[in-house]
Amino acid sequence: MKSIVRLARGVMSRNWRRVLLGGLSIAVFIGAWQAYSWYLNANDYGYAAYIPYPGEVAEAFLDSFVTTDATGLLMMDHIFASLKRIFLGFTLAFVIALPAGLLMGSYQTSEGLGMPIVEIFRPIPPLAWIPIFLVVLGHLWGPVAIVFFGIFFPILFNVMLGVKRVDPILIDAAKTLGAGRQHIFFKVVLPFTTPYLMTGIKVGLGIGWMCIVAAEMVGQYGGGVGYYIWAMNEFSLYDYVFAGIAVIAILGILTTGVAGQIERRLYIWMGMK
Amino acid sequence: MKSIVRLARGVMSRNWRRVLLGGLSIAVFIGAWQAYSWYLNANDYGYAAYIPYPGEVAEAFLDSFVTTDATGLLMMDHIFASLKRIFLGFTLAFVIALPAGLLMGSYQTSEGLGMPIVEIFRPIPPLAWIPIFLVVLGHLWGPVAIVFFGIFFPILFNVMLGVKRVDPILIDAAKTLGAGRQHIFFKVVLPFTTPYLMTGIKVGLGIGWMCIVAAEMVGQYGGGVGYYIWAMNEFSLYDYVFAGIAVIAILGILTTGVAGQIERRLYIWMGMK
Amino acid sequence: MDGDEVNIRMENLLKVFKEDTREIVALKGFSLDVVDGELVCLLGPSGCGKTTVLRIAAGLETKSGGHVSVSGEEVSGAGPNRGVVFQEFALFPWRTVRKNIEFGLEIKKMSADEREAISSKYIDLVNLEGFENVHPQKLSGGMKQRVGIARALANDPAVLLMDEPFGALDAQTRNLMQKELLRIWSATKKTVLFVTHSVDEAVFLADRIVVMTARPGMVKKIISVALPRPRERTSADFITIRSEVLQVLEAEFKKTMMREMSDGGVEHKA
Amino acid sequence: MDGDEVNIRMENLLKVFKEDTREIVALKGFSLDVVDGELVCLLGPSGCGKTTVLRIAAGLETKSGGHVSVSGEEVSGAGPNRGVVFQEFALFPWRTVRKNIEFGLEIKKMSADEREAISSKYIDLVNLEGFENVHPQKLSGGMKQRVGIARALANDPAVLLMDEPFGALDAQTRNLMQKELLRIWSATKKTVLFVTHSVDEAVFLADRIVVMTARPGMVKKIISVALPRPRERTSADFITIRSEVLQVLEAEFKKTMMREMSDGGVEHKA
Amino acid sequence: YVVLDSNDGDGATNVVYYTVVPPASMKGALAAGQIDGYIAWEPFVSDSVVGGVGKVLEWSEEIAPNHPCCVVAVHNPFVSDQEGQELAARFMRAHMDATDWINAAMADKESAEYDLLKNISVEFTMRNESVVEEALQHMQFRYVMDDQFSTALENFTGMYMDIGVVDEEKIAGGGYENVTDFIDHYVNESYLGLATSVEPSDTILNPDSAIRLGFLLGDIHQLAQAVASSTDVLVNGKSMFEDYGLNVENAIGAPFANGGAVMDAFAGGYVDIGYLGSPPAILKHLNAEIDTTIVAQANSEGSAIVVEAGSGITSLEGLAGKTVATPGESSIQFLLLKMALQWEGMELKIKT
Ligand SMILES: Nc1ncnc2c1ncn2[C@@H]1O[C@H](COP(=O)(O)OP(=O)(O)OP(=O)(O)O)[C@@H](O)[C@H]1O
Ligand SMILES: Nc1ncnc2c1ncn2[C@@H]1O[C@H](COP(=O)(O)OP(=O)(O)OP(=O)(O)O)[C@@H](O)[C@H]1O
Ligand SMILES: [Mg+2]
Ligand SMILES: [Mg+2]
Repeated sequence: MKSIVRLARGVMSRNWRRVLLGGLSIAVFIGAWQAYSWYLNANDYGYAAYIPYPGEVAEAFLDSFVTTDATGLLMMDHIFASLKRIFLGFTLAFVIALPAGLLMGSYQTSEGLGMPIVEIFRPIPPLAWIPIFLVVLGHLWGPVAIVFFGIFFPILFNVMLGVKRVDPILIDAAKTLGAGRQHIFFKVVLPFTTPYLMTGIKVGLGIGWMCIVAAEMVGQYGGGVGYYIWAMNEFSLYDYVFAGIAVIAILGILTTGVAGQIERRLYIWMGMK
Repeated sequence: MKSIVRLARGVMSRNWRRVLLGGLSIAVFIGAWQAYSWYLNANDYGYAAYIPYPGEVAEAFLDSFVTTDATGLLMMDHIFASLKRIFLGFTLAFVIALPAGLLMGSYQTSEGLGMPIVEIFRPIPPLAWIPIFLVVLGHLWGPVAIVFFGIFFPILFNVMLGVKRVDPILIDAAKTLGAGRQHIFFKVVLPFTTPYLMTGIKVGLGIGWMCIVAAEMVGQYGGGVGYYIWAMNEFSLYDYVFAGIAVIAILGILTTGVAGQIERRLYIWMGMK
Repeated sequence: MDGDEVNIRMENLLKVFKEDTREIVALKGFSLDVVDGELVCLLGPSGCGKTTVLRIAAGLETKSGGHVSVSGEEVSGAGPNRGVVFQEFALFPWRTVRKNIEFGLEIKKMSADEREAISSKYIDLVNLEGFENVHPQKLSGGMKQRVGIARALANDPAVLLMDEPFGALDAQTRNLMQKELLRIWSATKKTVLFVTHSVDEAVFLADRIVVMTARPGMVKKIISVALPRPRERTSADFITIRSEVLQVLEAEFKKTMMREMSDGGVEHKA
Repeated sequence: MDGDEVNIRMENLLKVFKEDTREIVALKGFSLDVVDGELVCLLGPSGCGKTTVLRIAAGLETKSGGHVSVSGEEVSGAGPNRGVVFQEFALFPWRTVRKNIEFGLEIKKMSADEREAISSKYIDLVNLEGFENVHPQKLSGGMKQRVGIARALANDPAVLLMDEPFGALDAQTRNLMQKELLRIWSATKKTVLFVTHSVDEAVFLADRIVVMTARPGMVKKIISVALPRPRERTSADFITIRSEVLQVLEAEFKKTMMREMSDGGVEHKA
Repeated sequence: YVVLDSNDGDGATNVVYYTVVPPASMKGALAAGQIDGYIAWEPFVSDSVVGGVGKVLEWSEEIAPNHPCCVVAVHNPFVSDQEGQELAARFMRAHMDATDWINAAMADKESAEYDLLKNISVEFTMRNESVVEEALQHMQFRYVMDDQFSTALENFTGMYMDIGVVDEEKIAGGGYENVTDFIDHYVNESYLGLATSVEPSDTILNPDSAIRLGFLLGDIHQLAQAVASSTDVLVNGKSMFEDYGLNVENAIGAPFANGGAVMDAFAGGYVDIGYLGSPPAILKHLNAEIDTTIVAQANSEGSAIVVEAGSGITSLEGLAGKTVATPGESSIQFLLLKMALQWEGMELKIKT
């Protein structure tokens, strides 16, 4: 009993400490922001409007969810538009990169054939394709293709890495237990590669977010949070620009959070945590 | 003697194989491209001009280095403009992220204070800042700041990770050899973290490239390869758009190549390879 | 033992590894017969080819010359009639204890019920009741190797090939596992070829101890251990045999040392 | 040996680890004196607190009660007058052999020339000539531990604390290193406290063998090894002492086993 | 710093440096001192003037009186059949009515129509009333395409040929004898003609396939489109488009960022009729062979060079060595700035 109390106290104090430090740091951050806005306004800087007060941003944030904007959409519509693109791009990347990575990791011939193409496309920032994809692939598949290019390579490379790192002794063990090529592939290589795949997915989703925002800012595909930021900037509604940025930050946190959760569950299920 | 001949033959045949496969795959790629362009043109697609022939792109590529474009610049000028931004952004990110990562990796208090701020900014795609930075930071520091945000987090997180992974037994060993806090920091923690730092730099440079191209495309600024692509697209000179994309691909390969070389040298020097 | 049937027959094995320009002759003229139900220990200096012998018998490594047959069949590739236990345990980390043990049975397309019956039997045999649904990461080294043994046995192989299976365990756990192995062996009556570095272990376990020469490996001497089991490490007979083996080994060890010194002193990477 | 000066004095040591809610009493009433120039081996079942004793003496771990002094000074924190050799070698991978050995000297702000003179001396002592500029990764386990020993000695400490320094080495290398240690010890005349799992090793090396009880660790029995060096593992005297130690240890080992079984059988993670 | 801003300090007396900045950011960049001036269209000019940040150095009518600016273009495949032509004619009629209505409202600033015009403008541009009122003063809303219009377009084409983004081959490749011939073909007044006979209709001609309309975000030059879409202008509660039996909707992607984006949308096949600047309409048609025709003018004039309100710059010479932001080389504003400077014997160079 006594020790439980002590434990509870220990955990509490550790959490308290973290909450306190976190709160302090966020308070300082918001305070600094408020002060900077105030300073710009008080001294009549012509660009004071570009740094709205935190309070204004909070208001704009809430408003964007209940009032339609100049494009006739609610924030939720923009969010769904962006999510749809991410989802399609991710699915496409996953469906192609996973088998490609497994193949290129397993066979030197596939690697020899695939790598030159990969090496041509990989260093090209996906956004460079915007002008072309917008027209050739259209307003749905254009941005999806850009997201695809952002997510594809991290998944591909991580899966390849995973396949190459498969502990040869595990393959030996499987062989001595009677496993053939197919068994080895499905029962050893694939499970071994899963954590690498998850890493690829996490990295890829981060880049995917970056791509979709930029794609929506540069090309106009109809809605999307990136488009929202661009449009609000065109209208000089900077509190709404910041609200859009906040929405992206929150969505980014949620996406990687969900990926992290899935990863954790998977690891627990696979006995790796 | 005999075995040397055999070895040479083995190496040759392996390299030959790779060259052959690589050549084959690139030939197929260029063939497919050529066929696609031809197909679009032959069938009078409205966007046939957006997919120029490989030969046209090659011509435009060469031309861009010797003939000034509509902006009065040569490709080299654009390359230097982009490199300058990458360089400044990278330097800034490095100079801030390295000590911040060391600090936040070493002390729970710094981590508790720093992480909330980091977690606010990290999920925001750097490009979302363009409308704000363009005004508040201007045409030099605006894009530099965007590159900074792209490079900062990979370095920060890798350095933090490195510091946390320092093998405690190495610190114990250092202590028993008379090392104090400072010695441990400079002679154990710092060298231990170096490979992690290098990983952060490599990842960061990749994202940095992506950011600068996008920043130059969205924010425009004047000069830079991303800007070049944007401008050529505005002019509908798609062979030059592709030439710009090719330049970026080559620069990307070079940048990561150089980073990889530095890493390899460093590892050899540190006895890790 | 002479009247018994030979189970593992290795004749005049040759194994040459090609490494860039160098050719390493790992085995040359290695011959050994292991009789049905026998427990033979393979001892020899580091790098003499013990692992290579085992891997060739397992079918995990091709031979450059000679013959190997197990239960009368020429070995060509790995197969479930030879169970292998690895020093590194080689458990599938994403599978539970039970699922590891059932791996070979899954490949045989056995029904879930049959699999469970068999795996339960071997879980009992190696004393892992209660750990069926635990993943390897949660187990101690000794427990991991029990899983390794159970997994190899579950396929009901004719022979067990064990490559320093207790090498990664601490001294006490090692002693315990030796006793466990003998118990399991006497319960299953498998033919066992057991590689070890430890003279003590060999004398404690083996019907016969095969001491190999330094590279290229061949049989230097075969010492029969006629002691009744369970054996006492402190008994006089035990110590006599131990000393005999040590002396044979010492000579080969010195050869290895000399060569390594002349090779530039770098042994192999740790 | 009674007349000699005591170098390491441990009196009534208590060590309690707090782990979440549990408190683990690792040491309780552990007392031991090690005389100047003596080589004492610490033996005991897994988890009995051997490492803890060593780490407290090294100043890497705080004690919960009792006293430790080395060369008459109360221990408070790690310091260069006690050299430590770790089972994991704990070499700095980014430093060459020479640079590893010079680590402590750099901290003393010694000039490059002086450093080189000293490191050369110890490189010779541990037979690593020619490997000065090689990084640890390129070395075999035995060579790595030679560097570990040279590094500890370079600081010219009063005592050497060694925690299973040869535990990660294979049997033959281990034997070789034991001989090397004795050679170095007799050349430097350091006081050595040496933790091991191996009875054989303890009997081969020690002036006195301290056998510890199962947790909470305290001294169960001290056995003097009065054999002349070099010792023959196959000699009758050697075997007699070995048997004596084994018996004492066996009893304690059984206690550990019992506890582990009742703990649920999970030993510790490999 | 000198090293970083390599071409900032050469202090040539006849060189003006330009950067490319999205117009929405120009006011802020000027206020923050990132640029010394800019050239943009309305309402980005009045934004600064009303906001007290900038003052107009030169209106575009001073540079090129009556210069055409935005136009209405159709995707040729859209008007390839009878129905498409009928729809385009009706659209033209709405465009003309809306333009006439705007001009009438502007003529009487006391009228209710003027108030309504202001409201529509405020909603369309998301600017406040004073900015809108100021902006409306400095452009001409017109649909007629006269000789002056054609000559100006020829002139723009010529300037693009001068800087090398359009070459002779493209003109010849399009089957045109010369630039004049090209503009003659590219500009088609016939829909304006057809429009005169269009009558209001009670039934929607294209109920199932709306005309997909492209236009720029908040561009007050394209106000006619906003007026024709508004249901507040006519007394019958219909919009002008509806009144002429048209089903018009915003194309996917609309409102667009710039004229280039509208042209890309034509190429991609998801815009039927679009409002955009004349230079991108010319450039992209020639270089990317996008199958479009200019069918009406939307406005002329309406751009200006703006400098900091408190700066001592009072003439183009005052811009020497300074940095002026433009919307990009393919914009009409860039051409206007280049023209203005050329007449002063000055040069325009990019700032890197
Ligand atoms: N794949 C390989 N390629 C090249 N040489 C090899 C290979 N595998 C083993 N060898 C060499 O063959 C010889 C025998 O190796 P093997 O692993 O069988 O020895 P071992 O007796 O098991 O040694 P240890 O006691 O260290 O396990 C060694 O010299 C080794 O370096
Ligand atoms: N940092 C720690 N936190 C909690 N418990 C610990 C810690 N370090 C050691 N212990 C516990 O203290 C006891 C003694 O540990 P110690 O490592 O000294 O044993 P040992 O005799 O060196 O064991 P081994 O032979 O396995 O090396 C063990 O039960 C161990 O679990
Ligand atoms: Mg081996
Ligand atoms: Mg220990």
